[in-house]
Amino acid sequence: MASSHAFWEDALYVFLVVVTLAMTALIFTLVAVFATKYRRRHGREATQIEGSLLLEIGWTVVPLGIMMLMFAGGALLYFHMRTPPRDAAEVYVVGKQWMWKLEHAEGQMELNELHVPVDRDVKLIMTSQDVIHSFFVPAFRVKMDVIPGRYTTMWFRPTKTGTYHLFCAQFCGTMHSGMIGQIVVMEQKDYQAWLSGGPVTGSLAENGQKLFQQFGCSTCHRFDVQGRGPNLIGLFGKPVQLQDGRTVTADEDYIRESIVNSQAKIVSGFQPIMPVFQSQISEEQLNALVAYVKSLSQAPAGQAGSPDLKSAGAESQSPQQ
Amino acid sequence: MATAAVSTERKNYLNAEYGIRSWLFTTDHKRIAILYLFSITLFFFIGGFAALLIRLELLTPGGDLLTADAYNKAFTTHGQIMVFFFLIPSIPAVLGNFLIPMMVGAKDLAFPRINLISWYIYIAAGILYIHCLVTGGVDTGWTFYPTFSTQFSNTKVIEAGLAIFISGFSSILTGLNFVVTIHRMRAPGLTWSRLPLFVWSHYATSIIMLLGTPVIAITLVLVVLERALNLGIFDPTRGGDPVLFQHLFWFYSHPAVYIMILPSMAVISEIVPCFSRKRVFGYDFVAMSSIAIAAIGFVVWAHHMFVAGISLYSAMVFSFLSFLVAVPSAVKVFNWTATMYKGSVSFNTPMMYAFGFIGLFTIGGLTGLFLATLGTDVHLHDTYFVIAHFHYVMVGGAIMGYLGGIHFWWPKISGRMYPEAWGRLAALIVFIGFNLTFFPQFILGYLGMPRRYWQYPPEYQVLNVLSTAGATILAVGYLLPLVYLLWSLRYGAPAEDNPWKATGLEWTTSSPPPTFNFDEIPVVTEEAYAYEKMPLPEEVTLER
Amino acid sequence: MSDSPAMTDTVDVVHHDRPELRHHFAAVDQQRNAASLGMWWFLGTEIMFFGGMFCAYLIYRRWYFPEFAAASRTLDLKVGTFNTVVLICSSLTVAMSVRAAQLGKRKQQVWLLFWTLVFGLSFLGIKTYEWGNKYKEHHIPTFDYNVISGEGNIVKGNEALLGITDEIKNNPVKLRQREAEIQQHTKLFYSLYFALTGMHAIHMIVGVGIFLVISWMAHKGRFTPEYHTPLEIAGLYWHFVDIVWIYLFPLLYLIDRRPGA
Amino acid sequence: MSEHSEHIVPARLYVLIWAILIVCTVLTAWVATVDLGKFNTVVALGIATFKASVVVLIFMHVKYTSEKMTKAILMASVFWLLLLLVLSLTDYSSRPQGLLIPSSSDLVRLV
Repeated sequence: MASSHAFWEDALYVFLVVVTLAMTALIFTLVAVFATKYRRRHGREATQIEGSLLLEIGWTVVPLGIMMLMFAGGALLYFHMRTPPRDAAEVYVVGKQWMWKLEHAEGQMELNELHVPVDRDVKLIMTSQDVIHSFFVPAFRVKMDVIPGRYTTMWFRPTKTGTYHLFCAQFCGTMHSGMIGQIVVMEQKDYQAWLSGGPVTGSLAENGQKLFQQFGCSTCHRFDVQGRGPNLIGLFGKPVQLQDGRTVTADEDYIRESIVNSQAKIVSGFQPIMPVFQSQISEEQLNALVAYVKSLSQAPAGQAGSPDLKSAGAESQSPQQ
Repeated sequence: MATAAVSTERKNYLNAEYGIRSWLFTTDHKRIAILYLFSITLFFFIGGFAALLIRLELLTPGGDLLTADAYNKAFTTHGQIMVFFFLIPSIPAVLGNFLIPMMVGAKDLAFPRINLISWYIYIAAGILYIHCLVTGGVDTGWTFYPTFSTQFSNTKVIEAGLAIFISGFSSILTGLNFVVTIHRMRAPGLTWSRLPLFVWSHYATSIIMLLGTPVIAITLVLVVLERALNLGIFDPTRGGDPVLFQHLFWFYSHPAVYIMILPSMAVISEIVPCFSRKRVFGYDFVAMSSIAIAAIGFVVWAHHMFVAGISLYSAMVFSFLSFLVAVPSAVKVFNWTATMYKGSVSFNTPMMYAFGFIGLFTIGGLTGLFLATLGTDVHLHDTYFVIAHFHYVMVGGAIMGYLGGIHFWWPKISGRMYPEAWGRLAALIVFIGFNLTFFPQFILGYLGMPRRYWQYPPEYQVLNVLSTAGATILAVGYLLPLVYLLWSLRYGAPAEDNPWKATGLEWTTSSPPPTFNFDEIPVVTEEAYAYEKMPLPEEVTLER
Repeated sequence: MSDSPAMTDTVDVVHHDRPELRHHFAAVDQQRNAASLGMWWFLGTEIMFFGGMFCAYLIYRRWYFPEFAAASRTLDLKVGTFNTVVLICSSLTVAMSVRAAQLGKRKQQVWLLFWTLVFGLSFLGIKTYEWGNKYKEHHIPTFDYNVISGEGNIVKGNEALLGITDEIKNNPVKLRQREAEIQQHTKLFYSLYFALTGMHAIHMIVGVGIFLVISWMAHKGRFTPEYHTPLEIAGLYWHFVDIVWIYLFPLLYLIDRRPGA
Repeated sequence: MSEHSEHIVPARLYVLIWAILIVCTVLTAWVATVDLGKFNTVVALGIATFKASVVVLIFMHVKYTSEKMTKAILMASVFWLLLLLVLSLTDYSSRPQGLLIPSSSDLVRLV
């Protein structure tokens, strides 16, 4: 029972299981008994029975009555689950192929991971950037589709600390099964400590590396295998062959333009699928990203890859085969 | 085994004409049924192969066998082929086509040429789908949900959508033919209350085909147009609503479940009385429950959308209506069970499948209640629980009924008896394999494993291994009938006209029947299932 | 369910002398009734076929009423009304030609069918003209679609309806945002307009094809007072297509034509 | 039960119906330009339904047919269409306003 919903959900579930077992046992027993007791024997004929109105009414009304109980219980619980309490802590969720981006009301950003305090109502306000996803935490017994262009909400109240699975339950493309993460339920004081971890500090390039993951750049611009976007290692300062035949040098301006207005110069051999980040990214963030991309080329070849790769590559969702 | 007294020289629909043209241009409903039998069997094994790939991939938590894209295409192919190219045409187009004219005492369906056209439409759709498959396939899942299908998938959505669009017309025309035949072609004296329950169920199925299929047809057209012309009808960033697609899709696709299961119930309603030597218990209720399922089945669709962002109020309405549709299904199960009471039950292969059907459909139906109940559906939706539930209905239900029916009418279709011992063995293997495959999936679902996952957390592995093991057993169970039924065509004992001593007009003609079914149009003077007047079949009377 | 006994009782009356009777029917009446019932069920299917699009139309019209109304005003009311009249005339000639067949008037029948084809083709011609205008106005989605400037500007004159107040007009950011919305939401209207009228036109083209065959059969004298089932069921189809248009006309052309509203 | 039992409608009735349909068409086009408030749509659909009924009853002979199935099929199809429309509307008419389509600018913050 990791959430307040889970108890009622399981209670309802057990009720349904009991009814199902009883009914299944009844039917199986009847079939088995009739099939053996009335199996074909020499000299005994079947007794013709047309039917019985009383029985028909009985096995129409009784199941209906039991099912109305299920309906009532399910509807009550559902109503409860769809009505978030007013004072719940709010977390904004954006689903995106194939990651979860979460932002606390206090401003903390998280990726594929959500830290929440125990025994506190949490309300998620969710939307998607591309296709329909579904935010599913099995341990909390909650699930809600995340739909582009509108908000859906869900809420839960964790009752036990621990780490729980977060799944995407609505098929969303190639790495649907990689769109997973975890919900970390912490004691109140641990949570406060985590919150006050404060904004990330570090060098510009390090911040850029974090942004590179946050914005999901690393899903396409991969370092380990050929992704849907060009590999950025060693890119800076090199000439780039464009689709329209031109060649440009990968300087700061080029990198900046490729982020802000990604459709302007398409690298030969790639599809124009990168989103336009204009007005969605601050100047500081841009600077950090450019610094990071530069850093991918500056370090000596041998090292440049490995440390960066590890962290950036690990985020890229596909558990390596 | 009684020696068949049938003269081998007698003209029947199989030896009336020879040559490929006599098959491809036939308008004989029985020959068209055979054409369907071959084509859907082909599709069954293509879809089954995809299922095998899925189960093998899921043997391990990592993505070891297939790439993610290949896996996504595999389950999409499995779903689309099994639903649109196997289950929906299976019993109606094979057994329905073969039997309905005979059961109503007619020489053919009302529109024999349209019947042939509908097979060609099916084949055209099938070829287009296979072309789509070999040139790249499609990865949207069988449900085609936008905005993935309309904007983000890089696969052949348009081609697959068109293939399914085309196959819909085959379904519509088949339904049209059945409805008109049942209304207009009944033999003298065959009133509605004397119709076999097989015909009643197919009548209900046909109504769904007629009134549901056009909606998915137009919905797929909209998806194709949206994808090709970038219209924005289902794109929320341009004012459209992706949930509208789900409404339109499930308006057909939920009733489509009843297109699959009602014909199977039709078969069971014939088999159980025959092997219990008894009139069916509560004929009127079984007949009317088919119609009730067809009607109520249309107003429950949004139970597929309880967490898809529909309104609270709407979810409650649809949950309530979903419970109503469970009642007629329960009525049927109770009546079949009661039919055996004080009967004279024998354990021939068709009856084995009927037992299997009743058991598995009971579980499948009852687990449906978990998904109709709003509170539990939130957790179980889109998990393996749903997969297990609908496989219990569509495989445990529909395919059990289909195999039972094929065995039951095999003597009539082929004029040969299948080997009984092999038949029982296969039925047993299918039952065991099926339960081993799908029962663990109920637990997986409750534990939270989402559907359509290429990789999964390692704690789910044990149950997945069980499921894959079951699937291999199931595969053997499905291959066995293919082998011994083909064997029986040549080596099986010649069948009598009525080997089961069953009631029904189809058993009054010869096996296999002549081209126009009856030498003389029969006149019906009594109700269906008058088993008190039938003698016992010879073979089984000697037991004990 | 009570229709059956009367029907089936007639089955044993056999007319072997009727050339149009197909082998598997016992009587001509049975064959005719089967054909007619089949066509009626098919029309039921057709209702649901258009129904899916009507459902989408209904929902988006509720959501984006101003945009739908403004876009609807760009359809030519006079041409639309005239086209409706043309289609109604074709329905009359179909009904009359069935009557002529019932009375055995072959020449009249052929002439009426000829006029049906003329009306049907005129309808399609006028429709093509209307679509052509939409193309010139850039109102066809994805083909240079533009409703906020140029020839096809639908904002001009509809400011009140579209909620473009002076406040919005004077705020370039808000104006641009509103215009983008108008551009997108009217596109939904036009998408559904072309889907619905296009699907209707496809049905018309199929109908014209059917009636070409029917006319040829009538010309050959195939239809007699005793047997004219093909003409009759083709007529049912034609009337149904007419009825679809009878609904499309107010739903697409007349969303809101009130002056000054 | 011979095939001559089918009803032959007088030509004058056909022409009368045709005239009514034309009048209704012109009427519906004209009345749309009159401000009736909410009732414009009701009137337009009312006239359309009247026209459709006349076509079904007279031109399609439903009024004269002894066949009950024709009417049953018609009613069933229209009823099914209404099921689709009405039950879809149970969702759309009761979605909370805030959950309709937010304008795209609201989402920018998140993206």
